[in-house]
Amino acid sequence: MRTQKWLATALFAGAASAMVSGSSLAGSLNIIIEEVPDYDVVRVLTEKFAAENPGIEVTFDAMPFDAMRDKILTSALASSATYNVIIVDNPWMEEFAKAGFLTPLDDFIAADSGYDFEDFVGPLRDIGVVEGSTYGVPYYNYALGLIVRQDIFDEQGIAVPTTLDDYVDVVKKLTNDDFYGAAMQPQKGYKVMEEWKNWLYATGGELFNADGDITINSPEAVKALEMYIDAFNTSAPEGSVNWGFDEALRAVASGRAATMLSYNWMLPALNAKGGMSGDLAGKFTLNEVPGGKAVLGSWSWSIPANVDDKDEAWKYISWITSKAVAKDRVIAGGAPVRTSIISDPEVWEKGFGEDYYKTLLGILEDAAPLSSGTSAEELIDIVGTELSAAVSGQKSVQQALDDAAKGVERAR
Amino acid sequence: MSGVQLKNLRKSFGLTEVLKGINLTVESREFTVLLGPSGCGKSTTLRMLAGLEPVSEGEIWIGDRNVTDLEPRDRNIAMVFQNYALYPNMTIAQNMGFGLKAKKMPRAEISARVNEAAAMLNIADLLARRPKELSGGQQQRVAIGRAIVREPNLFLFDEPLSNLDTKLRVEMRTELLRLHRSLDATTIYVTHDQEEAMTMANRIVVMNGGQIEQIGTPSEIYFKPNSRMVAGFIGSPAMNFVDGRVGVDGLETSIGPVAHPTKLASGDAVILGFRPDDLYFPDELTAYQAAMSVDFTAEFVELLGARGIVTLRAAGAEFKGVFEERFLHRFAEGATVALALSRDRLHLFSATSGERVGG
Amino acid sequence: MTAPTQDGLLSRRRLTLVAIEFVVALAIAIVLFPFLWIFLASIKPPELVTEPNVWMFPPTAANWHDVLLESDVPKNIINSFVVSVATVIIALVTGCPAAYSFSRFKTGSGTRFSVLAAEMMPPAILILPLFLVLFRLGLIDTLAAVVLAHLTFVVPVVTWFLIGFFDEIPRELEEQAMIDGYTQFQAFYKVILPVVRPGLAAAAVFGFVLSWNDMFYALILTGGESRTLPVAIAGFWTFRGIDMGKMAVAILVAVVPILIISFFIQKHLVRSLGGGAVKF
Amino acid sequence: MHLRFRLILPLAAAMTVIMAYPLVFSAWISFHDYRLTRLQDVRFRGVENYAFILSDAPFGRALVNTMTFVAGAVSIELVLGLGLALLLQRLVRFQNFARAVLLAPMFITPIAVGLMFRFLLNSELGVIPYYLATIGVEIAWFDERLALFSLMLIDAWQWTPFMLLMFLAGLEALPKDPFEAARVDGASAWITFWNLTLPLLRPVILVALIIRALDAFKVFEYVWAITRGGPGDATETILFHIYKTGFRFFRLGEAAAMAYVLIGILMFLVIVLYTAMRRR
Repeated sequence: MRTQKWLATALFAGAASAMVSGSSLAGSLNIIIEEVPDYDVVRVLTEKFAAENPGIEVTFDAMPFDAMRDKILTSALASSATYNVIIVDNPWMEEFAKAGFLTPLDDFIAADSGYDFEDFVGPLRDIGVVEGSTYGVPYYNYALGLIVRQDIFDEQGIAVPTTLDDYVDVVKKLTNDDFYGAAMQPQKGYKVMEEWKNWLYATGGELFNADGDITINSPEAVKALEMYIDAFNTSAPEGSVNWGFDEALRAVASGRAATMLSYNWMLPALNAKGGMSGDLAGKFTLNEVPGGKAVLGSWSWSIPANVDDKDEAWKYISWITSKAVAKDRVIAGGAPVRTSIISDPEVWEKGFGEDYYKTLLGILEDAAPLSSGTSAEELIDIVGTELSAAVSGQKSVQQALDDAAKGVERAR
Repeated sequence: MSGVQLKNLRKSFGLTEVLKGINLTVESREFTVLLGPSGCGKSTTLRMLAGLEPVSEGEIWIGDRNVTDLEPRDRNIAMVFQNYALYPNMTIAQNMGFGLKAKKMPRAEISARVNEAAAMLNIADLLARRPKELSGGQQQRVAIGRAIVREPNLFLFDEPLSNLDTKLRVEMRTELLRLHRSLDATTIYVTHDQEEAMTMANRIVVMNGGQIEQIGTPSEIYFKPNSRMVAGFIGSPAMNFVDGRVGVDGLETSIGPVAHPTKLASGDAVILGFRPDDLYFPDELTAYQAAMSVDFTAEFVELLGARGIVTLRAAGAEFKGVFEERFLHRFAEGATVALALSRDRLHLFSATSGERVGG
Repeated sequence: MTAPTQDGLLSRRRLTLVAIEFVVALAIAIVLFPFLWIFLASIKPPELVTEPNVWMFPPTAANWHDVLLESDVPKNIINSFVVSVATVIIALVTGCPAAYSFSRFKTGSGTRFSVLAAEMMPPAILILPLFLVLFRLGLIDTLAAVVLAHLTFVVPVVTWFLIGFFDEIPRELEEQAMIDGYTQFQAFYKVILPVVRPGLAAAAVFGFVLSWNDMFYALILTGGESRTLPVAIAGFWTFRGIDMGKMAVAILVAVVPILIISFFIQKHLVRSLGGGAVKF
Repeated sequence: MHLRFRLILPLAAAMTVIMAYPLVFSAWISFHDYRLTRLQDVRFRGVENYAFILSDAPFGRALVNTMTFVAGAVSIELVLGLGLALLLQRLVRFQNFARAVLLAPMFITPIAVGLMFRFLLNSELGVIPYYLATIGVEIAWFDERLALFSLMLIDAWQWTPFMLLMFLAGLEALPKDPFEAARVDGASAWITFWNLTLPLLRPVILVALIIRALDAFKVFEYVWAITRGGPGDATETILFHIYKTGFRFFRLGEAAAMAYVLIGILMFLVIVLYTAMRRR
């Protein structure tokens, strides 16, 4: 099997092939990680791990999201991994697992008595499972929730909508000359897909049916997209057809919009005193997305297949995801993934309050990943491009979804 | 000092042959000028001598050394370029000493030699300056000074005066000659300016179309041009030419018969040439000297000062004559003037080959 | 009689000048405005960053403090600097002799053009194999990898500029040096190189800027310790939103040194480019 | 070996390593189903990759977008650059200052420029639309109709200075005599411009055009930072498309084939421009 690979690499300069890259030294862990606030929490906590394990030196290679995918790939292709511990975004899980890049963790989990794998929220746990083997354990979630300006809803005596039809009505009602019902993120690719798929769930659609057939152009999907476009045209800021997460967030934070579908953990940031929302801090609440079922994103800890000392890598992963450390992490501001932590009154008290965590648990338990399969990354782009074309009026809804179905068929 | 020998030198650029076999011997201490119209190959010859241009065929000898394949630096020559080629980033002193530095000469000696040459050329006060602060004439002196300090076997000059104005050019000419005399160096000098060639050279090599037309002293070149080309090229205003044919008794030309002996067979086409200075009033010549007399119509006069150039017409063709100022009143516009040609001042060339066939 | 006419002429001239100054001032404003805005963003309190119409506010130094003292940005700057300098040096060392050769030996008419054409190669086509090779060599995530990648576009540009500069130098200069007793190579580095120094500087500045600005290669080839400044700037755009204030600081930090350099060299740049590089 | 070739040797060696080899390897990849996640299963596909991308609508759209972008951006830059250069030349006061400021944008890393304008032009949060709105102009800079044009404007903000630099240099190097002759002949500024300045600058203009056009084909950072190719396919540019195919989806075979198609187009463009240049 490897001969093909070497055949390909035979084209490399002779001198080049003699050199082997990036082998990690025993006793050192090199971890690739995305540069987000959760990383700041992990970095600080890890100092404790280092103190407990003087023989293991932990270093982080933190980087922006866009740089991670090919870095992980490079490391995975090497004869010996550059990174002993990696984090894997949920669309990549199946792709990487099937490419043979990842180590099955089942035996490690089984051997770890106090670990309590079942404690991780089900949908998050499932992301790490590919064809019956577990390749990743949850790091943090980015499930979507409905973030609203509670003060406005209260003022106008409107209940936070729980169905999609209600939601569209409400955002229309809230929209006036310089205020918008919804800050949306119809940017091409990941962003629009991440948002619209919540609408798709709400109309009862999915990308694939139980048999694995493509249902992207099903009547449910058409309805979801039509409603999405309707809401966008009537209730989203003008000229926001290219907005992503940042712009939507800033529009809400600066008091220009009443609602947004966004990551659940944005709520604390929005409500933080002296933060981005200034005087509006404290006026935001998190709710389940209309229709109930939310798009789930998550990062998982994994061990690359080409790591020499997997025990050491697991030692770190099991430590950072253990109940005790996970609690510290969540209290310090990390996005929770364990049921016991989310339900822990101590966490409520030291964190962001009972309501937030209860809503979060509700969201997490009824959520499904954005995309799956070996070409999930590409699928998101294909569908996301067509959605954006439909939202911006370049294609009809049916045309866009048909094209999306065609594209996905080819990419599979 | 050593002489120079070019043996059957040829040069081609691609398929174009620009030098078609040059044979030339330059004696030691001689001042030789390569003269010719642009494109005649004179500069190429010089550059080959310097080693800047590879030789396609033939040999170059400097003294008793065959230098054909030597690099310029191994030939011990000095060259002065038309645009002076001073190193803009160095001072004048550094410019002049640069060649000596290449020979690893001690610094003190370099500076001594530079000072000596600078004094000789009156540029001692410029030594600390840079080239762009100097006038054209001063730059010229520096370029020459740079050649002198090298004490080379051979001086090469590539049209060194053509970037100077007329007055400076005449001054530098004299200065170069004086220098040549005091240095007593073998010099090869390329120019297209015949006045420079005539005044400076011990010997002139007239080149044309990649070949040597004639080698001779200035007076040989002027008075006995080997070919119609040389005859036409040397002298200002240029020599007058008339087409003719060898007759039974002398020549028959479009401006009349000429009593002139020739060794050519009767009926051969010839070209008769005479210089503008060699037109005489009939009473100035004896009957024997006068080869012919022609009635010219005067057209106009250009006064040069002591002399004037007269444009004349005869048999439909235009001729130039040069006369002293006191005679010019005779050439009022439209006047008919009879002028005679002197037998010993005629030049006769074959119409087919252009070679000199008598005169 | 002539006085009014002259006055009229003068005032017309003055009017033209005022018009020119106005247009240039407008252009300057368009260029400077984003910088001003970025600077304001860097000292705005976080809740005001999204307010377009706020010009007066209590400034905060938090972003500057965080970026300069508590982030990797200073290290990123050093990385960028090392990469750019190394790239330029290698480009000059390889490009200079070649440019001289192209210029002096009249290498085919299309050569200088193909040198330029090499610069057009889409990075996308080079990055795939380069990535794989560098990966084999164990050079991914090293500055050396970025230097190697940057050479692909810096070398052609530098070489091409230099060809123009060498063309401008009279041939006689090195011929003189050769007659003065130097080999052609000595003539090249003792006489021609010093003369072409302004050109070298201009080409170096160009190469430096190209390398300094690149994000595409650096994004793919660097990580962690080896990250360059553009990648770091892009890094302020995370999944949790762009940290505008900090990004603003990073942008200013990236731009200011280059602006200072450009301020001092622009005159020479214009002059030396005019000397040769802008001709074929 | 002749000095001529010895001088080229370092460049040739460098170019072989950093360009020739990657090009050959890329060519090989373009005929295979070469996926980074399936290296154990690389299959020969013949020209299938080429056949596919040539019939692939998104790729075609990316090509068209890119060419539109290049043509638009470079034209704007040409006109603005030439205009500013002529104005600057006639500026009496502050010439150095104006020149330094106006040349500055080209020294800024494009990713910073992209992120900067993303927010400056943001329809709700940006300062430019805010003030435009106060005078009644509502422009959605990044909607499907304007997005590509907005990217052109951003490109023009950053790269007009390059044109300006080239033209300032070109104007500086122009002979003075013909212009004095034109003044003596009483030619108007307009006539002088069309009949003297423009023809004399032609070589410089062509060089500047070529460099800018080839560079504009590589547009990546603005797309990456602002639109990600959207809305729909409206700003999907070729380099971004190739980057996505190769480095997001790991389909190196198709990415390499796309890059080769792009090279073919660029070659064509370069040859056309080169011929235009030689005909002068």
